[in-house]
Amino acid sequence: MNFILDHYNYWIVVFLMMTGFYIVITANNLVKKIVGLNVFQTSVFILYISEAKVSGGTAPIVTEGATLYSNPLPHVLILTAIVVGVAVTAVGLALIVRIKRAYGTVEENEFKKMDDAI
Amino acid sequence: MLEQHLAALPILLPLIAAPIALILGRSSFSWAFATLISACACLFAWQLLDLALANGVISYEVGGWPPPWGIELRVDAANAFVLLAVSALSTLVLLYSKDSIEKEIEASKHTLYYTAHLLCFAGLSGILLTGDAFNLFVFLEISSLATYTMVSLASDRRSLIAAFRYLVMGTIGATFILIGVGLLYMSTGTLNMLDLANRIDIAESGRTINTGLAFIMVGVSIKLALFPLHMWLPSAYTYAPSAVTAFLASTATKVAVYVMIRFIFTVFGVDHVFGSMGMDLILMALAIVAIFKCSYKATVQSDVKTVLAYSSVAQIGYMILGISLVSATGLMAGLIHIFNHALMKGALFMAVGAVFYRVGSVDITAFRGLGKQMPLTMAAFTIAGLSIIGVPLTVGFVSKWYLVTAALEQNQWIVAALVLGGSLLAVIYIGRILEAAYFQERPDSQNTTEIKEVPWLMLAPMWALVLANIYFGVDTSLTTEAASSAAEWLFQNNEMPLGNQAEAK
Amino acid sequence: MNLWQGIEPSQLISLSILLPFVGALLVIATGKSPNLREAVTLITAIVLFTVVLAIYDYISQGGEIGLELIELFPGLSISFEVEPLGVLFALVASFLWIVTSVYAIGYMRGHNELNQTRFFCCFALAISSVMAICFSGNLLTLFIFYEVLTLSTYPLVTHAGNDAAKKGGRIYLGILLSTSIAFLLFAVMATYSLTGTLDFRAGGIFDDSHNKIVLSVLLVLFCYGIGKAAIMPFHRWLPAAMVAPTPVSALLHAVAVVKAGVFSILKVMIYIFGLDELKDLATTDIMLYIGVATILLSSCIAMTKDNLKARLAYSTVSQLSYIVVGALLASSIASAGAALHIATHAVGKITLFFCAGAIMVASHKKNISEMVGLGRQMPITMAAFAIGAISIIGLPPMAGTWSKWYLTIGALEADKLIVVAALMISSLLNIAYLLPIPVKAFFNTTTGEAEPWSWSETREAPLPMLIALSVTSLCCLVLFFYPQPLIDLVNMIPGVSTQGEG
Amino acid sequence: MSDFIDLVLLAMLALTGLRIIFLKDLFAVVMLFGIYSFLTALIFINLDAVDVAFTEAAVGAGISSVLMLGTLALTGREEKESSHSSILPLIVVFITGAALIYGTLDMEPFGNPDNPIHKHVAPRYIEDSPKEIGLPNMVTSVLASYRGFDTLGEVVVVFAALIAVLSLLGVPKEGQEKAPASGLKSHQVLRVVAKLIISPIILFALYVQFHGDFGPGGGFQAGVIAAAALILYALVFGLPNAVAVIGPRFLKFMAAAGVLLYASVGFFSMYKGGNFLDYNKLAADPVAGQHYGILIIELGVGITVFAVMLNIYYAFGNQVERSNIQ
Repeated sequence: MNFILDHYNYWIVVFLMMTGFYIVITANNLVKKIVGLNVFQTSVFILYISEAKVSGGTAPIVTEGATLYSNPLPHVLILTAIVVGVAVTAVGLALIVRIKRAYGTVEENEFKKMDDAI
Repeated sequence: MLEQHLAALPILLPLIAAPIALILGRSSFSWAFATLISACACLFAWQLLDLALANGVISYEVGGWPPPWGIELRVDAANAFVLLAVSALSTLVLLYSKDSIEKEIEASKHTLYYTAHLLCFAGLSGILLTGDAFNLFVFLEISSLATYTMVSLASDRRSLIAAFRYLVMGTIGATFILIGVGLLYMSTGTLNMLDLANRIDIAESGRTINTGLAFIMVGVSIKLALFPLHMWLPSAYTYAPSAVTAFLASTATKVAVYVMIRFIFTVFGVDHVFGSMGMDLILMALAIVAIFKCSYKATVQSDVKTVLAYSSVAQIGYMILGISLVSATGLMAGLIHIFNHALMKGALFMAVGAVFYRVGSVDITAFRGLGKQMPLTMAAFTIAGLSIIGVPLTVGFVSKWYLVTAALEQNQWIVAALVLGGSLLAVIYIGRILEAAYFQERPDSQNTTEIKEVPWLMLAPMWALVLANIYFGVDTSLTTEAASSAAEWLFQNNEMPLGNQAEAK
Repeated sequence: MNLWQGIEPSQLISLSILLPFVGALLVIATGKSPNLREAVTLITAIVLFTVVLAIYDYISQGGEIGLELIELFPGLSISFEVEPLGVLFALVASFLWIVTSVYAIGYMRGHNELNQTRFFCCFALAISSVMAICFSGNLLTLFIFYEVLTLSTYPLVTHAGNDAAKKGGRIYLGILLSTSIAFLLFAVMATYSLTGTLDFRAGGIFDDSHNKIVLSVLLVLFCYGIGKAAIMPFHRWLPAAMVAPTPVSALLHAVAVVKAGVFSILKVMIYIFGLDELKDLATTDIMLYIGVATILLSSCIAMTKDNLKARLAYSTVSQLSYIVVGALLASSIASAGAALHIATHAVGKITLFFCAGAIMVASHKKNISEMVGLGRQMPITMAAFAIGAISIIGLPPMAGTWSKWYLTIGALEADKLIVVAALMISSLLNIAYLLPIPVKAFFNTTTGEAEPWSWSETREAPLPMLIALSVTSLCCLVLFFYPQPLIDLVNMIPGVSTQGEG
Repeated sequence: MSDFIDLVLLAMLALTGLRIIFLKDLFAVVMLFGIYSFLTALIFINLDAVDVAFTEAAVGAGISSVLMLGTLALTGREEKESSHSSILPLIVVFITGAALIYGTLDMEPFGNPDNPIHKHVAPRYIEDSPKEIGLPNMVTSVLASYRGFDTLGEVVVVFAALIAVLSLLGVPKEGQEKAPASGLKSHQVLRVVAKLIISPIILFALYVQFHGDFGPGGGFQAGVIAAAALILYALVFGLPNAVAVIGPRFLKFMAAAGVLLYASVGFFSMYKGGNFLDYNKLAADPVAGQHYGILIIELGVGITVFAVMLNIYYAFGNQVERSNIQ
């Protein structure tokens, strides 16, 4: 029981990740693919932040009377990763806009038919 | 002063040059600037390799913080060697781009192209030199974003789809790496690669670490287009502008191969990955399937760029095969092939780009009769093609030689035979193109008088690579020395101290 | 040869390789003026021959020449070393290059071929790589120039540029390149990983410590990897290469290229395996009988061919296997016969090809059935053809006698009666497919059937061609009466002797 | 208590994720994603990661959602039925998930202060950074100083995204005639409220920018918030009006300048004899040097992020306007 209590957080995060991953590979609509990618990445962020948590600790900002702080390093990494995520999202969406203009659709199976896929 | 910062300069120069190139605005200014910067970086890479061969490891603490608290740049023979190939290719491709890009990308986007190229180069250098697992992820994303941009710059609408697929696959790969790094960090508390290697404790948290290993390997495999995760590569290479393909084919996947080498040998340790996890067998099987499946696919394509793209996947198979042989010779063969394949594919894609420049198509039918009309381009294509096949006195032969030697050393006779068998397929797919170029007549419908040699600025870098193909095929001392000492370093790296950790404590 | 006395012997090797190479460059440079270009070719050929003679001189006095060029891999360099077998081959090739150049000038002009500069250039390159093969000091060097030879002759094979030439070229390159990469390179590297060296050594580099089964496999790989030796079933490239202009067929596909193949086999057998080791291998006999089968089968195929060049091509396939068989008999006499056969078959077969080319230029006839009665109009050509044919068959007083003699003795000594029988039958077959041609040309003028063509317009071929074919047919005679220099040379090969083992 | 909140939030996340899979209405999908981000931000707060929560809320729920909605306006909001089977993806996902679960089996208990992750590198950040850097917010210390190179990389990633979007979509031309349809002219209330609210937002951005050393915040969050202010302006008053205030060309320069400003700190410290980004060398007193360094690089981050986010919005907005006109 203790084992479950100690790990349930990670397991739910794994579930969330896989939800995002599933959306990425199955979505036919490109926008939804990008949403899936974001869900996937966001869940990974939760994994990192969960690692950083210290029970009974506080946010890693020096405060009077606090002795236990949570680990600041994963926070830093995830700050960076969030930014990377939004950058990729912006590029992906820009590509989608162009694809819509060039093909008239953003459904994968539709434009696959238009060009001979390799 | 330069000496002190030598390890950081190949990253910083292009990184800073990118925004400046954007500000410069005019196409020719930013071209000249980017080329100059890339050439400087190449020079520094050369010095770095020299230094690394003489002194072993060079450690540079960014921000003055000792590792593992700060980020460390760590240069040894292995990454300096790959960096030299990447920076040299970047310079040559930039020289080549000027005319090629004018034809394939609309004028208003030239500056953006050069900026993206510099960013990509900076990202690749960063991936190579960094000694920090998370920093690697950041640079990976820089280079990836720049790559997606460059692929999508082509005027063919299919390039958009190719770029989007590449983006989705690439991001999945990067996220996998992120997960893997997270798991490693979780069980060790550090991000520095060398520190990770020291602190990985299989007995204590083996399952977490092995999962991290698996995720990193899968993520890197997507980036390096290891069969069967290569699906993004052929379309991206086919529809990207020619100069971009030449650059990517000769650098991006190679850098990813290096990352794989780095994680296997430096972080996890060869005994664990190959010994107890048995990953050598998986890699070897995938590599061999890649060699044959993709070489075969290359023989049935009609678009020459696709042919070469599939050939790239097959050639990556050779590199991975070298790694999977678990010996210093095998690793060395892989490293040499990274360098050599960059030379061959760079020249080949440049030649194909030259054909596109004049003929406007890269279908195999467009190559008909070009042997007469574009003799220099096709001669370059021929020599580089022979190199891919592995004809003696070219670099391809050197790679194949070491690979087969390594296989025989391990008594893997069948693998050795398969390697040589794979080159027979290369004979077919290169032969088809050469035959079209030299022995088929140009269809009358096209105005043949218009097709002439490309400008010298495209020919010069192409021929520089071709000559390098021959030079390094005959005088193998530089490549052999660098690759073998790199391989030795990687095999015995565990004894190396971690930066200046001792003094810091 | 006083001409080269001042030069360091080891430089003679580089000179012999560089000369044709420089010649090739000069040919390109002088391509605009045909006279100059051909003069360059001829002069280069003559100078090369004197260089080879100088090497011969030096070697026959017991000198040793070696040259290490570049270290390609650690411990493995491109290196050259002169030994008697190589000198023999080099002498033959460089001498016949002079003759062929004379011939080619007549042929190419008489035939109004296009791209003559490319032709002469590639020709010189091919000779350059042949020289390198002759003097190669280790297997790696041999392999490298073997490939260079394949590639540099490819443009010559496809010279005509029509569909047939392309098809022929594809088969040529396909078979030679694939066998060399898949089998030969593999065998070379396996040898390296087994012994740690690739140097040619007297008595071979394998010894009893190596696994016999592995060596047996290697033997097969070497035999088939050297596709230029045209052992069945990898012989298809040779007839396919006959689409090339006749001088190419003559020098390259009767002499240089195919001989480079059998030369490599001899060299591997003598200097890598060692004749003693060879005797103990299980596959030696298998390959031997495949060689015998090749001799007989290709002779039979030759009989069915009406195209003169095709018939000669299959005859070449058959004759090459003589040499392979000679090498695989693993007896010193048979090896001597095999080495001699390189020279004697070369002069004989080149004469026949010269004649075929002369007939084609003069009368545009390619098929044997159309050559009836030709002897009247082209007596010199057909006489030379007869001499060449007799030499190939192995009848005195022609050069071919000697090599066949030693081969037969070797086979007897090795107690391989089947081989002896095969040699005899093959000689009969040779008679059957070669002799009728001159016989019909001279004597069979009244067949009764009305001939759809008339010979009234046909004259002898241009003078350069006549000179060339006279010279080579003369050689056939001369080598019968004065074989001693060649025999001496052959006897200098370690472990090989015309006197037998004792 | 905190664990319970955590569990509830995670459950809500799982539900949201599952709903996204099955919804075909993309507008709802994007909205759900916004919710997903917000819930994540809440979890982050609950896990003591305030800086990250701040960023996630601004980026995931803010910028990302806005960009997605902009894209939807161009591509349509219905996902069509897909034909390919979903068994193979399910297997792939299942295997990946199983591998991860397998990996968790050896993990240390959640939140345990003795986990190796808290033992090796982190203690120095927590114990020494207030002395070495002199800032109470350890996240800022690590972000800007210890791992300043990562952050430079992050800024370059943002810059690379700008290059990508510019090359794909281009930017609106400056000084073009005002399109009649743009903006929300009829909503007077909105216009008034917007006018009132925009300047406080910018003020708040400045506060976040410079207060990041002490509390949650920093250049990145500030940049996003400032960009949000102008995006609001563009939404209410029309894109051409916003372009007239700050033009895309100027933003391009700003983006480049931010990166260069960041890097110049590094080069200056190289000039002073230290390594790249070694702030200790910037002033006689190392701690003061750290202060200057962090201040300037945070400014660089803020400038670049603001310029890039706004410019990307311009690029998308421009596409939407063009399609509206058509």
